[in-house]
Amino acid sequence: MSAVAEARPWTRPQMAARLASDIPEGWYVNLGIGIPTLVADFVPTEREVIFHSENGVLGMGPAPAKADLDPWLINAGKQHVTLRTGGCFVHHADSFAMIRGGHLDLCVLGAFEVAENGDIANWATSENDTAPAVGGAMDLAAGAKRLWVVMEHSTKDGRSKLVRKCTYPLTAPRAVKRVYTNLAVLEVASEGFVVLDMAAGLSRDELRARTDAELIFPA
Amino acid sequence: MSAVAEARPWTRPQMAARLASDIPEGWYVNLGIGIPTLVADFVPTEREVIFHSENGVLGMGPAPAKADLDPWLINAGKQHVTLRTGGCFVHHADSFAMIRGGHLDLCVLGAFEVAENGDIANWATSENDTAPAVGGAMDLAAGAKRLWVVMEHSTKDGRSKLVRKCTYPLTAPRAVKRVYTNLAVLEVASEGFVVLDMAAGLSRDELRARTDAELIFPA
Amino acid sequence: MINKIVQSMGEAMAGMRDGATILLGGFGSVGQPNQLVDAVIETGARDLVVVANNSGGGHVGLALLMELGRVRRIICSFPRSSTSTVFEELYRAGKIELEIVPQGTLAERMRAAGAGVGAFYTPTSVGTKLAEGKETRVINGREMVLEHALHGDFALVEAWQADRWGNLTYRRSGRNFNPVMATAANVTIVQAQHIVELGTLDPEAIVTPGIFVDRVVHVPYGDPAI
Amino acid sequence: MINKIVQSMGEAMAGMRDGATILLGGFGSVGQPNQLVDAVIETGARDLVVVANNSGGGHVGLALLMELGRVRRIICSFPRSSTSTVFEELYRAGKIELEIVPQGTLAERMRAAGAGVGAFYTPTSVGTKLAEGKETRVINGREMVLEHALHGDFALVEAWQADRWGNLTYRRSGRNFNPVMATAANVTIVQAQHIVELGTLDPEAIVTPGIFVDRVVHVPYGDPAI
Repeated sequence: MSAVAEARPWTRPQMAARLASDIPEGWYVNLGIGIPTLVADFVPTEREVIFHSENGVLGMGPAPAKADLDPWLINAGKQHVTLRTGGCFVHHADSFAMIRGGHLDLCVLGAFEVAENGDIANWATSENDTAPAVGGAMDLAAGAKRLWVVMEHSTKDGRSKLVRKCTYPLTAPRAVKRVYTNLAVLEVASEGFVVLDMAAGLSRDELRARTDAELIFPA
Repeated sequence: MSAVAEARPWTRPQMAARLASDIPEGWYVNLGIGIPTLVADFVPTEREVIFHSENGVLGMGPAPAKADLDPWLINAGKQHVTLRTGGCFVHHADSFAMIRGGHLDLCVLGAFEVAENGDIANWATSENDTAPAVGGAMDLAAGAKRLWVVMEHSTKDGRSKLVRKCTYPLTAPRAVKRVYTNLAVLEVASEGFVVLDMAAGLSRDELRARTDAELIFPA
Repeated sequence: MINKIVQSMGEAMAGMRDGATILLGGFGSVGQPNQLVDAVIETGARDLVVVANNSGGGHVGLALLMELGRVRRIICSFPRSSTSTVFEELYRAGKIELEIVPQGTLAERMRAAGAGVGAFYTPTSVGTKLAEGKETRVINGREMVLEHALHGDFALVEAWQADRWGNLTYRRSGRNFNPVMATAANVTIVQAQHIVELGTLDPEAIVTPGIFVDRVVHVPYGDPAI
Repeated sequence: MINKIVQSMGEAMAGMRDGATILLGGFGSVGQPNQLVDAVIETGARDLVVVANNSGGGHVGLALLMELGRVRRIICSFPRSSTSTVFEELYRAGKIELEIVPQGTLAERMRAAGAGVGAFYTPTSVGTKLAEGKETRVINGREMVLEHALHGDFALVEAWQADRWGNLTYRRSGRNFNPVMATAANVTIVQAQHIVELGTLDPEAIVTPGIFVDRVVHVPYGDPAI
């Protein structure tokens, strides 16, 4: 663990910024609750990326200034938001038609675990969670063209959230394409996680030590 | 046949008017092509009946005066129509959601044959009709809360169009609730056609002679 | 003259009964027909099945209906929030049944009900415990799960504008589940902020055509709480 | 800056290819993207599958495309009209395949494709020869037939207004199949009567959100023929 201390893990805003830099203009993107929500802050306004919210908002803009707050306009996280010029409103069935129909270029979610085969678990913390809240997570994970996960590399008690096999109930099997953590950016490939990028000062062995899954380093 | 000559069969406008008198205010109604289209003319404007057309027009009004014709507004029969105050436009999937979802109180269609169990045949004139045109007939017959048929009692060559069993390909089984012909108004009941009304001067025996199906005359 | 506007909550609630399935619009603080829920409480109906995205918050609306012991079962996608304590206590005490449905599947099941579709195959929830025991089949190379139409006896809807034919518009994210639920119930009851003359609403911009609406009551409650 | 407006029919048709399935909007004389069909003719693509409500009329648009021998198969609800002689001759001569689909099932199959629903059960056509050989099941006491999603490689759409994000409105009964088809194709190409500035269209009244649209070409052809 001490070796990792020398490394400089990315902060949450840095993780969000790193992910945001990979979103090209013109994509339709749904951002989940938590770190994913931060991503929008790092897409420069001149790069037009169209954000979708499950509750029927397409073309969502940033949080309003207090004085401009519209009580009729919230996102799926129940936060007040704005609508960009060119945005529009649809009902829930049409909103999820966009999701399920594969019209979103990207969905970004947080997760409890991501497995090396792309399985994601992000909605229930145990099989015995009696009243788990799924919301739109399963629709998004199954429906978007790409699913990227942004999350801490490890749990608070130090267990890797990148795993060989998920232990928590799945949100969707084989759905994740890419993972952004505080330590690395990883692509899900047929043989395991391919490391695309690492936090400064982190060695391959250190990353392996922190990761409970197969890691592949491109030549 | 000579006995029938003494009877006074209803004209097409009379058939349409007779049917129209049975439509209460507030019903949502789809009228098929042919005699059914005439029905709208006999609903007084002060009795609000809302006409639906498959191509996404709800609240259809009568044909426009030549000078007021709107080239952008047609009905399912490809005729130019008007929109009543309070009407609206929807797309085809939503329009047929209204039909299939049982939201129309009534659909009125023409038919080649209606069987005593309510089967209707109105879209193809033989099993060998190679390119028959079904349009929205099957959706309407299966979807509306009530299906009434308005048609001549007999074919041009004198065969009854009310039959024990349809010989033409079905549009929908057990769908018709009521039939308005030039000779009678009949309700489809489990035991056969119940005669609700007859053209003036027509005897029960004459109607029986003209009908190739079970007829029941209420006491 | 068609007039779906009713003058009292009593008229709006006609036919409400024990055991009814109620579709309840709204998402978060927006588009919630809270005054109609209060009216349901007034009717005394119990043993209700409620379909809503959430399981209520605080001690008002759906949460109050549950607190009064009137809800037998809730069908929702997200029964957890910082203020959903009423539901959570009832659920832990075994006093309420819960069916969790993914949010998009919930919307689509009601859309199917409104559109006369009996059931449909969706990729959502395949391979998860929410698909356990459900029929699946591979369509076009993709495994899908069979989901059935979800009908209501009543839908409670919050709209922005309504006319006497029951044509409706919504306000921004107040739209949410409301137009979908309006199509999926035997009786659709609307509380509208504004009652407008027939002909006021643009025929190209009516979101819920009156064919889906049975009763409208004027409830100009103003803006949702922030 | 997102800009889906293209300046030429050539750009609009990029990727058009032999064997493509084309969803073709329009109903009767209204909402027909005839100029886009002319552009398809220009590409030379053949062996096409066309999904449309009708089978074309006269010797223009779809009828011309068929007359040129470029359509292998047509999927439609109503292949007969007083002016559909081109189709009828080709069909009698065995030079074109036909799949008849009830109009509502046709719309719903494309809606399903756009919404990611693989297949659905509908009561339409049960007990008729159009359901022969199809799987059926009884749902809620009613027999229903299984129908599959119908995807297009391209959708050709006629709209009234469009902005650079591809948001669309339609004009009266010009709406018809257009918004449904726009959701159901890999590439949706729009001919719009009016190109408007972003922000001109009311966010509450956009019928096709730009997410479903790939390319827009300005075709101010005026009113449909009467």
